Amino acid sequence: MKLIVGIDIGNATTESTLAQVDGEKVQVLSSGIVKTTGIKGTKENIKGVFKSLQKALENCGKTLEEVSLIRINEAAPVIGDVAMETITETIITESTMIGHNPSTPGGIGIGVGISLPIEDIKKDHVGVEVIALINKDVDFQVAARTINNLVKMGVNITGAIVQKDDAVLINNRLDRKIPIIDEVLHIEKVPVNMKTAIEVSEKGKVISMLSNPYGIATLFDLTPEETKMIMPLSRALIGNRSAVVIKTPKGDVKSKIIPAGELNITGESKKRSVRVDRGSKEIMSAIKACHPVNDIYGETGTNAGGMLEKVRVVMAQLTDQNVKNIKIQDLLAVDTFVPQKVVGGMAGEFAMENAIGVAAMVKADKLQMKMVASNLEEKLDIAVEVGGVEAEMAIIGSLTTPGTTKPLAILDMGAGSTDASIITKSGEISSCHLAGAGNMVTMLIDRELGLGDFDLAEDIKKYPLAKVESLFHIRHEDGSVQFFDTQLDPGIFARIVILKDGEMQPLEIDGNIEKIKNIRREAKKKVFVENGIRALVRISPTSNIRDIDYVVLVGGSALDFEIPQMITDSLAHYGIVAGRGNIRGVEGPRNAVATGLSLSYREG
Amino acid sequence: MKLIVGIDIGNATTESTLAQVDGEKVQVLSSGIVKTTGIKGTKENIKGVFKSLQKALENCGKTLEEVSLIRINEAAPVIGDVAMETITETIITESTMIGHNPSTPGGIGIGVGISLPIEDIKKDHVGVEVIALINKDVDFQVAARTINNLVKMGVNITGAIVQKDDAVLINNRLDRKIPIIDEVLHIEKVPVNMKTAIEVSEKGKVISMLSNPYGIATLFDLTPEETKMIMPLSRALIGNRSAVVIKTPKGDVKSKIIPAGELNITGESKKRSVRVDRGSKEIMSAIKACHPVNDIYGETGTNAGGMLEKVRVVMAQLTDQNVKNIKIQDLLAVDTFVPQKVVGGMAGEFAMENAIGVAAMVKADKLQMKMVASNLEEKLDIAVEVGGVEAEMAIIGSLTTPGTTKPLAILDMGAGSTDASIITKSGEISSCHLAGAGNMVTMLIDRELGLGDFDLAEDIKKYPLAKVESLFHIRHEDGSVQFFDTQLDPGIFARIVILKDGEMQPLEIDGNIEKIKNIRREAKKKVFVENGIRALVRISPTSNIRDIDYVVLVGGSALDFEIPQMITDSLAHYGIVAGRGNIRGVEGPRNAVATGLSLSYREG
Amino acid sequence: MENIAINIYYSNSLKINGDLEEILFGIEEEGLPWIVTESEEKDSKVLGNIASQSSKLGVGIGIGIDGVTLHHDKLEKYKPLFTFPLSSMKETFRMLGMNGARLIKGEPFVIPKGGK
Amino acid sequence: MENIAINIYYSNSLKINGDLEEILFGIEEEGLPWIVTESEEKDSKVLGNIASQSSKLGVGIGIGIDGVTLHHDKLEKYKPLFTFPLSSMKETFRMLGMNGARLIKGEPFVIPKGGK
Ligand SMILES: Nc1ncnc2c1ncn2[C@@H]1O[C@H](COP(=O)(O)OP(=O)(O)O)[C@@H](O)[C@H]1O
Ligand SMILES: Nc1ncnc2c1ncn2[C@@H]1O[C@H](COP(=O)(O)OP(=O)(O)O)[C@@H](O)[C@H]1O
Ligand SMILES: [Mg+2]
Ligand SMILES: [Mg+2]
Repeated sequence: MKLIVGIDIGNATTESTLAQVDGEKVQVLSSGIVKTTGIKGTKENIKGVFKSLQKALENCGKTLEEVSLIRINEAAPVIGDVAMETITETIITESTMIGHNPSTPGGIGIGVGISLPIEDIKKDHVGVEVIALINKDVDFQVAARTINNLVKMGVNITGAIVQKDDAVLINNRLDRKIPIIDEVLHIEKVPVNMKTAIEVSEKGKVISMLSNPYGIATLFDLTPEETKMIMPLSRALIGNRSAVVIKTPKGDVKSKIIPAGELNITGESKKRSVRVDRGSKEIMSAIKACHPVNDIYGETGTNAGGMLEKVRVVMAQLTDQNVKNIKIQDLLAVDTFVPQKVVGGMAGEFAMENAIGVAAMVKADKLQMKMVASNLEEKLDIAVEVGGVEAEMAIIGSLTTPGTTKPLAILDMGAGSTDASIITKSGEISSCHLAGAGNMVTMLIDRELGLGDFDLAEDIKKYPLAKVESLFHIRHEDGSVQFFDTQLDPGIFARIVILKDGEMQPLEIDGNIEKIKNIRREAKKKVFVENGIRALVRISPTSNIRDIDYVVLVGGSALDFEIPQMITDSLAHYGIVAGRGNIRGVEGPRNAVATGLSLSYREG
Repeated sequence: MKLIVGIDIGNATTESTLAQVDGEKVQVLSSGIVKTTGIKGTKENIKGVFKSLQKALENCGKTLEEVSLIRINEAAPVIGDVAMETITETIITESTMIGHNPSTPGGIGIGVGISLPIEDIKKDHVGVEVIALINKDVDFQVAARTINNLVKMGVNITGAIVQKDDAVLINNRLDRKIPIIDEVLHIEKVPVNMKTAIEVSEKGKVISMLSNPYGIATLFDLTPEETKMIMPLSRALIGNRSAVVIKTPKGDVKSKIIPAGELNITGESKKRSVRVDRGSKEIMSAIKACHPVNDIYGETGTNAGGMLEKVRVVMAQLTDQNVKNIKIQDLLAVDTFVPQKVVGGMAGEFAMENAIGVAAMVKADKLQMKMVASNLEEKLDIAVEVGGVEAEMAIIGSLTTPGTTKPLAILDMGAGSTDASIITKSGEISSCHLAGAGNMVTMLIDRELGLGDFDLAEDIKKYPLAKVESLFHIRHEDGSVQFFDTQLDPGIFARIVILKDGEMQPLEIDGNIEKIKNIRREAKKKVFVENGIRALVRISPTSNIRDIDYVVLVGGSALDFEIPQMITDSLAHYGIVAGRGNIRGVEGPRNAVATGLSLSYREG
Repeated sequence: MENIAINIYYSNSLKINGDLEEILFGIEEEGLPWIVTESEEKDSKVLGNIASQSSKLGVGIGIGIDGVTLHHDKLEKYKPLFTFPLSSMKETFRMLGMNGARLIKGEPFVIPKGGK
Repeated sequence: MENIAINIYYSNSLKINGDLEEILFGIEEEGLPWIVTESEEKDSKVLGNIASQSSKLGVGIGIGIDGVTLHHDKLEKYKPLFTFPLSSMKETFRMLGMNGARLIKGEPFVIPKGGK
């Protein structure tokens, strides 16, 4: 009878499994989990290993002295990184449109006229249709009085553009109501003396005239050629509640495609080049065609080149290698939309631009687990051995999930990569490593919501949302309501919050819960459903995914409250039983490798 | 100088355009629109024609006596119909699961035990884990007292299944809390003396154990083979807040694929067969391959056969022809999910089943417009002529939209079919008729929401939504709020309503606005974006959609508040200017054919 | 400070037991707390009005000698949301309580038969 | 029946003009009505409390000799949602009015600087 412990040093967590060995019989007693200290495969890991072991010992009341052997994993030498580039850009040259949605515009309807600062509208304009420009120095009462007087004089004021948040106030004081757009920050950029059209729709509706090219053509008497020119403009206004279009001689709105460059994929036997702006589908099929991939380069001087170069530099630093030796051996590309400020906008408009997100997987040198082992042995004065390859140990551990049997595949969904392995009926194990996992999901959420805050995006990924509907209650994302005895912080009133460990963390995002939930769920699907299928096709002995019967999901991302169910659902189409692992019937998707390390121990 | 009128008798509306002719000069004076009376192409139309003409006359102060000529359209002899069939079915044999979501379950967590009616739990069960079944005759106070006593006696009550809505009440009175599922209508169907697991999750979260096949395997000690069997069961429970799984010897949940049969497409030169359950993509590519299509048949004795037979019978009745002469010349297939009651469910569970919706287009005999013309002449004592082919007239009318020029294509989006025509620079016109338009969208909304009410679905299609958030205010689907001076009807409190002509029409649908909005928008995209592209490819002289510059959207469905913008957006990818028509700069997308009929008049 | 709850005011010539207790059960099953207060007042509408005014959630129930009411503090005194006679069925009282809770939770009412 | 509005109670030793009028403008721009009532009371918290209690929307503003408050009928009397001194900037008063309306509309507050 002796006590051994399997320890799995992962990128994120260090897990251990304490077991009692009695001849052939290995019986697990307890487990421990802590954050990994330092980069995986370095001396810094030892602190974490010690703490993790300590936890396992505590959990079953044993002491360090009783342990006679530590088995650590031979880590898969792969690391991943993520990047994203936009491939379209909306540019307004000379001001021709204001596409923003002030929360309180004034009036309803369409107004067309010549743009003029309110102080410049005079007798000369009697009989002329005029859109008044009202800057922040003009008090709204003065503005309303002036407009009323001008209208009495015979000037046909058909609308107004206002810098401050005064639209309703002005409109309420007008004898004849007009559509008014307010909160136009850069009103000084609005061209003067130009034909201008304003549209404000009812609450709950969207504009229909200015978002239609023929609507603009009607209002401005455009020729067919001119109508063609304003097409991107009307398109950019689709879905707005209010908008302004101004016709200037050279004004234009362009939806420019940024030359994103090419990806050059060198496979063992094939080479392919693919333009990044052709989208993820083409990129992924080129990568599939080149399998197995030796390296992927981006065209130098382009966004694609820059993106992959960045990955390469980070990887070189992390693994302490020369940049030239870093080879990208898998890449996951995903199409997305990201909000970008419109260049030349007058009211801080944003446009949703096309973008491509990539995750890259790099094979590093063999990690120095032997070194870690001897270091550890020295420190603890206990025998330490490198017990087995990570992929094999994970399979052995996963097979302790109730309801599984050989042949079995596992998907280890971590932060940087999705690793898959398979064990055949006769016990042969093979595995592969794919780019793209938890960090990729987090990046997509971060960028699609325009947060610029990885940690916040990580929380949005992991926790459900709620809306603070009053000072005393919230509504969960499933529609259920929860009340509080004490008043909630006014700072979170009417905000969407993340429910993290009993706390409410507000998001500074306008819009509704469903939109954020959708982005969150789509990001998870784009990465893990895609990668799950990619991985299984690659490791299936027949290359046919349908020939796999059981799939167990393990790793940190298998803890997610949605991802395992998405994979269960998508693999069901292929007749596969897939679900979150439950190592030894108690650990959930954690501890597979550590369990494998202790269970695979054989005396002698 | 004389007065003429163009009248367009459509399936849904009869539109007229009154014009004054002075030599070469035709000047439009006014227009009229009324509902079509009777089926298009029959004598019954005359009443509508008269009313429509009357309106136009009123609008410009002229009298019937002044009119010297009526020009009516030569109608395109096409009619369409829609149908839908589910292709999967969820069946529970012997009760094995309860997958419903009572709004107020009790407790939180997982409980496993033997199912027993509460009145049958005895001393014998001391030490045994038991799930209590509580039917509606047992008062909740009695139930709670009984459970407390049993637990004191040593019976391990781990959960309860309750017929009435009493879960919270019972749980609040228990000394030891347990998960409780209530509102199980058919509690008598729950098998007794079987191993049962209950899971209830926190507010705002979903179950994770019973929706995972390995979770069920863990709770029930299943073999890998048994785990494979319960796969559809765990999948059906994904997304629930609560669930029950019961292991019975022969119990099973099957997600059966209904043999939907084949569609046999006979083209002029090619033939294709395609299985309906392979989905819309394969069906549509088979139809494309067979173009031009002579007829489409469904395999007799299958759902596909029945579906097309139904269409054929309706069309035969409408056009007064023999069923055998009805040829289906185009078909639009769309994949969808529809809610269906689960066969064998115990709590009225619904499952989302795969379904295929089809619209079919049938060429009828040439419609009897000549007959209508002579009838009309007799009645009104005014000269009546058939003025021109509908497609050509529509183009001539559409060209009055500001910003358009030849070459121009139009999409006439009606109720039954989407008709496209194109005029080249030199003035040649060609056209095509595709299955699928407004009625198809309405059917998809109707079925996906499980309404069974075409008129209600039609309203959901046409009007924006809002949620009644208190007795005094509503929130529009764009998030804006509207207050009311007087209390709103309690019957619409907390309901989603359609805002139709200033009235609030409540929907009897649970769930949130976003879900309904999504279904509405997806239905519109599936039909009109798909058909728009299909139609343009077909009429493009080069078969390349990019060679079309201008597209004008007309017809009833172009009035929609979303469809034109969806098409504008999707065709922008091909560099096409597309938007809702604005006939003569004033009519919007209406009156194209009638305008064409009067403008194309030439004296002599 | 008073607690967050649906307030129930009842006439002191009545007792809250038997079928009337179902009102409390309806609120409880929906997951909300209630506070019961005895009053000299006999009119159910007035009782409901006082109850709702004093409720932190703005919802009150009045049980008077003329019947029961579900009231909201933004409604006029003599126009409660629902009114039922004391002779109503047990199920009606349960639903009245449920609806009080649903008014707060923003969930559609179960519309009981026989009310007005 | 009183009207649907944000109620504003102010001390009769003050006049609602100049910068204080901005409170009304803030409410108006957000699309809600207000009702102004003069009172003997001088304390802004008490005024805010009375105002909110009497508002059909449950939101009141108190303008006292010690400052201005935004109050809600479900808050404790001496714990209004926001409090500002009478010496605040014009913009602050406008925002106070806007926030009163937003509290009702369920839209996030513009958080004015200098309040507590
Ligand atoms: N509760 C959770 N829900 C969702 N994702 C999680 C959760 N916990 C950890 N993760 C994700 O798991 C990933 C880390 O997985 P892990 O297996 O620990 O990493 P590695 O294998 O790279 O060491 C991260 O992307 C993290 O966001
Ligand atoms: N305001 C509207 N919004 C959306 N759809 C509409 C609107 N008005 C009519 N429709 C749709 O237009 C279709 C009828 O179009 P119409 O051109 O009148 O038919 P047809 O050409 O078949 O006579 C119907 O499907 C109807 O639902
Ligand atoms: Mg404003
Ligand atoms: Mg319940």
